[in-house]
Amino acid sequence: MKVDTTVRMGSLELRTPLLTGSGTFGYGDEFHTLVDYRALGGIVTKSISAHPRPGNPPPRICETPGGGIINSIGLANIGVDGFIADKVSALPIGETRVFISVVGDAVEEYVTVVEKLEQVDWVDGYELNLSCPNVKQGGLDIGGDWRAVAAIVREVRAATGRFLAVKLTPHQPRIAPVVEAAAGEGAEALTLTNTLVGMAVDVERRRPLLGAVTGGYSGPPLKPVALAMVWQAAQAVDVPIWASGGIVTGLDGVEFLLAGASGLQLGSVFFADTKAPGRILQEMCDYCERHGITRLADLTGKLEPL
Amino acid sequence: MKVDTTVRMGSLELRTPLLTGSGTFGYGDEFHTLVDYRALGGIVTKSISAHPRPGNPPPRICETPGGGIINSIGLANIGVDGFIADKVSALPIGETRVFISVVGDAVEEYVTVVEKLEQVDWVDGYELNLSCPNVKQGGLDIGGDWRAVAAIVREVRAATGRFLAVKLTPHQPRIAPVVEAAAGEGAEALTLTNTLVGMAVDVERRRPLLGAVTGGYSGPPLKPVALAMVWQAAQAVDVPIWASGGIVTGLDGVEFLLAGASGLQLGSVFFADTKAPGRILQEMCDYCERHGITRLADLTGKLEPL
Amino acid sequence: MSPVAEMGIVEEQIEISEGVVELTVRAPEIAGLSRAGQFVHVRVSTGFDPFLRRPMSVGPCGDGRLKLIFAIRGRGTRLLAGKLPGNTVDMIGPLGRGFDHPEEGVIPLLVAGGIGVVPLLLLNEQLPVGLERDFLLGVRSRTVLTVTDSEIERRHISVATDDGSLGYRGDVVQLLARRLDELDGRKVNIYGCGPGPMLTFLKRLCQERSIPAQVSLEVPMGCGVGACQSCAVLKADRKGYLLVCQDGPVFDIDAVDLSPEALP
Amino acid sequence: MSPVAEMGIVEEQIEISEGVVELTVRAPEIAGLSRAGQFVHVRVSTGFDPFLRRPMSVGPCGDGRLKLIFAIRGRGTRLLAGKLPGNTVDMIGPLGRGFDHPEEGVIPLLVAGGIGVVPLLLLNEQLPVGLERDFLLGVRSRTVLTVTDSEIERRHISVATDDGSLGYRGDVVQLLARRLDELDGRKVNIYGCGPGPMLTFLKRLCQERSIPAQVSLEVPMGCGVGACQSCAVLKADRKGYLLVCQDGPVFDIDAVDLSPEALP
Ligand SMILES: Cc1cc2nc3c(=O)[nH]c(=O)nc-3n(C[C@H](O)[C@H](O)[C@H](O)COP(=O)(O)OP(=O)(O)OC[C@H]3O[C@@H](n4cnc5c(N)ncnc54)[C@H](O)[C@@H]3O)c2cc1C
Ligand SMILES: Cc1cc2nc3c(=O)[nH]c(=O)nc-3n(C[C@H](O)[C@H](O)[C@H](O)COP(=O)(O)OP(=O)(O)OC[C@H]3O[C@@H](n4cnc5c(N)ncnc54)[C@H](O)[C@@H]3O)c2cc1C
Ligand SMILES: Cc1cc2nc3c(=O)[nH]c(=O)nc-3n(C[C@H](O)[C@H](O)[C@H](O)COP(=O)(O)O)c2cc1C
Ligand SMILES: Cc1cc2nc3c(=O)[nH]c(=O)nc-3n(C[C@H](O)[C@H](O)[C@H](O)COP(=O)(O)O)c2cc1C
Ligand code: FES
Ligand code: FES
Repeated sequence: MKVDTTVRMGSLELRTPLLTGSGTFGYGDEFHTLVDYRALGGIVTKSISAHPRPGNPPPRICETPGGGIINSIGLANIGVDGFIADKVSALPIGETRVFISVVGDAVEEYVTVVEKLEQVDWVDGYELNLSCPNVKQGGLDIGGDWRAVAAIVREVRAATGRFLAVKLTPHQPRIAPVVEAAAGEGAEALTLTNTLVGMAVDVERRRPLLGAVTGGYSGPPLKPVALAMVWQAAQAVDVPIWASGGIVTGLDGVEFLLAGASGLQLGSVFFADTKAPGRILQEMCDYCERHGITRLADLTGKLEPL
Repeated sequence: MKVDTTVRMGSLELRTPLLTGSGTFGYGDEFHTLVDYRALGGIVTKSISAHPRPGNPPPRICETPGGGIINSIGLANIGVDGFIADKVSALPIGETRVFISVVGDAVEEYVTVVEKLEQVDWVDGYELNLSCPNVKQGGLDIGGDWRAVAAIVREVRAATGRFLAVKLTPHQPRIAPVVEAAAGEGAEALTLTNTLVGMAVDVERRRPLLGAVTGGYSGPPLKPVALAMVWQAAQAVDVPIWASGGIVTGLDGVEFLLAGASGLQLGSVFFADTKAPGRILQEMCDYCERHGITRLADLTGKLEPL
Repeated sequence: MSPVAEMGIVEEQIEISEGVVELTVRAPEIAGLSRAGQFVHVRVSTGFDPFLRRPMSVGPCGDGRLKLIFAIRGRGTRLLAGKLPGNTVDMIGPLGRGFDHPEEGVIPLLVAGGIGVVPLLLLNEQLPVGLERDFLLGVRSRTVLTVTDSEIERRHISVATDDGSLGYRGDVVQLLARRLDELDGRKVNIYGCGPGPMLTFLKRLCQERSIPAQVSLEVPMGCGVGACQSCAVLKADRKGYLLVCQDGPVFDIDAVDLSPEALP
Repeated sequence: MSPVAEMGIVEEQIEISEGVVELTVRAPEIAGLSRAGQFVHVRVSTGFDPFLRRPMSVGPCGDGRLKLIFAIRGRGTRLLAGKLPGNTVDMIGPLGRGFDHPEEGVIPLLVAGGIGVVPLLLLNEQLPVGLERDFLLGVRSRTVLTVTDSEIERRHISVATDDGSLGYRGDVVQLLARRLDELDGRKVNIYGCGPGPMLTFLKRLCQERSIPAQVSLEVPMGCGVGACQSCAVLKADRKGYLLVCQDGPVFDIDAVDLSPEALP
């Protein structure tokens, strides 16, 4: 039995549900010789802002017991102009779809970045990062308020006809109003979820493990939270959901599909296993074969009531 | 060297910083023959509402890889009248301090419960649960909005002169406005944090592992998030902080003290180790001896910059 | 009523059949206090992953020892199965409410499904010597027996197998129905423990014939002592819940909802 | 420039001194491609806990084999130390920018602190045979040597110990200062690797005497390939960052901030 891995999301068709999580896969070519692009439906780049950002003081990454990691990169990136000028050759254009993650401190910045990217023809779509825990301004302040979310999606929607995804934070008392706001303004996919805010302490030295003290908590411990967000969002809206949070095996992917996701973002897993896309796709196909399922996409939302 | 374990929080002195996390220690006597009360500064009861609540459909608890658990109890409790009538004998009054966790769907319910408890003399104080992820109404809806938090704390503050703690959710884009609201209205301690919303799926049966689908995610994987919340709250306000989230060893306790906590709530750990209070207190004292620290309370907020 | 924390010491570890393990644990305090139907809450990890203890019925006990007999299902039971003689087993117990013994003149019928036999093995030992009784055990096939052949013989256990590979071909509730026919007229009391579908059938049968029964239930647990409300089961009237760790694990069969929806 | 993923096979595991382990790993591809100063990113768990790979300098290599030499610090290195002959080691590499060899007539001075000796052992091998050089190693005490006695002799390594238990009593930068005095006037190029305080001293010395130096830095890493920006170090002008995994791990000593605050 051959399992059909293609997924359709509105106007978009991806050859597999697997995408990369923004910030974990750089500008697309860093893993070049190590990753099998054919297993990926698309990549999402590091978040790009209007101007270059240096990022946070080091150390920027640490581990927590139980398989978690915390990063405090602080959206270090070369800015949209540098990106357009320098990174075209880096992007795996043609090998897979390319979505640009966009970040900003205010509505205007999102629009500026998108407008500049509209000038180049190698972009398949955007993912608006409304949820970074690692910056003082923007990030959670914006993403935490459904009115601000609505405003940004509306303005960006007016600036582009390309595919538009919106990435949200789990630090919301309720996710429904936020996903409804984003969907209502024309978001074509909702990415759930960005990292949790986390922190770790070196008790012997009585110091934080990260230069910025707090950071974004990701990896397997995030999975239960991301699953809940995906499920709650799928109950609230009809827009395709891209899951992000602790996907390291094919069965993790299946959990998210069942909970309602259409796309699956691989993030931290690249730091442990550069062959993750091929392996995870295979593990999901094995699951389908075991259960007599012929299309991966058929799993989406198929959680049965208890 | 003998380490002084007493902690002072405003008008309150506890013989140790250890408290129990609401809902994990019942009405106080269930672990009776198994727990050493002398290691506890106080207990916080299961959350009490104005009327009995049956709770959520089973199963109500499951595990996640990496040492997490998810519960969907749904605030099952006997209601304030039943509590007052039936549970006085259960409460370890005299053995340790007793704080009553109070929950409600609206301001009025919190006030009603507190007013009834004001009539009995064995209560040392209250912890307002403004953060339960397991109920449709109340819970996160209330705790997610700093204005609602302010309103409840204000009304309850007017109804009692007893010690008043307020327990908050990590599902906030920013914790500062919420803790400022609670502190501004007279909260004497802030409990950070309640559980995250979490979910787990049985892929083979394609079903959720919990009857209520989602629940509250606790245990070690919650610790990095709770630490970040404690640290952020300690930066924002001067009110004592009660830490809750993944404390299972003395070094976990030390991490929270360094991050700014004064009290340490033991929750899920009781399900694994009923001797946790004595063990954790000993491990913290050992740490102090190793570092030449004579009072546990001296660790609070002593995180050095990197 | 007063559980203790005890570090048991494994004295023997044997595999009864594929994936079914029996640990003989030296634990004088708990062994001395336990009534059939009660359980111990067992820590499976030395750290906190997996986090929760695992509830296990107290099996045959005496002489300062108790037997834990369990099917390997997931991570926790796999860890427990790895315990070898000399290893410790961190337990709290005995917990919960056990079986009530039958009144004078009433014949106890012990009806077990698979690994549900464990509390009934202890009940069988604790019933007055010489008391007439019947002990029925249903399993899928003789390869997955939860009791050794010699025990089956010694305890006069009647076996039903789904595939007919041993004893009666069919399920244990069908076998019970036959026995009831044979015993027609005599007063009996049923003691049941087994998987969900078996309990559903058992309840139907007991209601049809108005026979009293006590059953032991299995649900995921947190604290094991009545503090956390994790182990709720729906009451028969579906108005509210009972706690398996405190009100049970043994319930009057009429007290709890045993419909398929209630036993996921 | 094109790292590969390779499953190495451990051929030998020895303990060089207490807590310092040397693994000889068969990994023909990476061993064939590596330049001194480059590193491999090693998976320490077969699952995902601990989650991150551990960066390890490529030690002496050739003949399809490379040596990983490391100090046991925490959970990751402890797991790695448990690898025995026949076990696999999941690596990606070679990664990063290695040392540039000295120009004609310039004497390379290899200055190692503790476990920082590893990349310099490979550099020492890759420098043209017969080229004049100096190889200095500082450790706390002879009990925690990071190179075997026989290697010290064979490679003519000059040792400094804080407690004077072997060689020069003092730190390795002081020993270097003496050598520089002896070499007065001759052109040298310093190759350094070691703990933060050593690098701080080394930079001060190099600046005082205007000597060029390349140093290899250690910071926690995520991807190891320049994708995640986890491994940033502050530039010397404190305006922006460089990436250790991509721009380094070997840097011109003047390029990076090596003040104590920058090396927590
Ligand atoms: C009072 C009582 C007595 C029991 N006695 C026995 C016995 O004597 N022999 C025996 O083999 N089994 C017994 N069980 C069931 C046993 O506790 C489970 O099989 C065991 O917990 C599964 O753990 P696991 O890690 O292997 O499985 P996993 O699937 O990894 O378990 C995951 C989680 O679900 C819980 N869980 C899953 N299924 C069950 C279940 N059916 N009952 C309770 N918890 C469950 C576990 O406790 C754990 O928290 C008893 C259960 C109860 C409540
Ligand atoms: C390019 C490079 C080459 C290295 N070469 C060697 C070598 O040849 N031999 C050797 O013994 N060590 C080397 N190190 C340091 C080695 O990577 C760390 O000692 C190791 O990662 C510690 O892991 P742990 O799990 O034992 O310690 P833990 O304390 O448990 O580590 C926790 C986390 O912090 C990170 N971390 C902690 N300290 C360091 C550090 N100093 N550098 C990098 N990451 C750190 C770990 O990667 C891990 O993510 C090198 C580091 C780098 C960057
Ligand atoms: C090192 C690192 C950098 C990240 N940078 C970004 C970013 O720039 N923009 C963004 O939207 N998410 C960023 N994320 C979040 C990831 O894209 C992903 O949503 C998150 O890590 C959860 O998924 P995971 O558990 O699979 O890693 C980053 C995560 C990590 C670990
Ligand atoms: C089974 C269970 C029931 C809980 N019930 C309540 C509750 O009624 N009220 C409340 O404020 N918190 C409740 N909590 C949250 C805990 O008090 C605690 O804040 C949380 O579990 C995090 O701490 P931990 O990781 O130490 O368990 C409950 C937690 C668990 C596991
Ligand atoms: S398991 Fe905690 S109340 Fe039953
Ligand atoms: S470790 Fe990822 S960029 Fe260097």
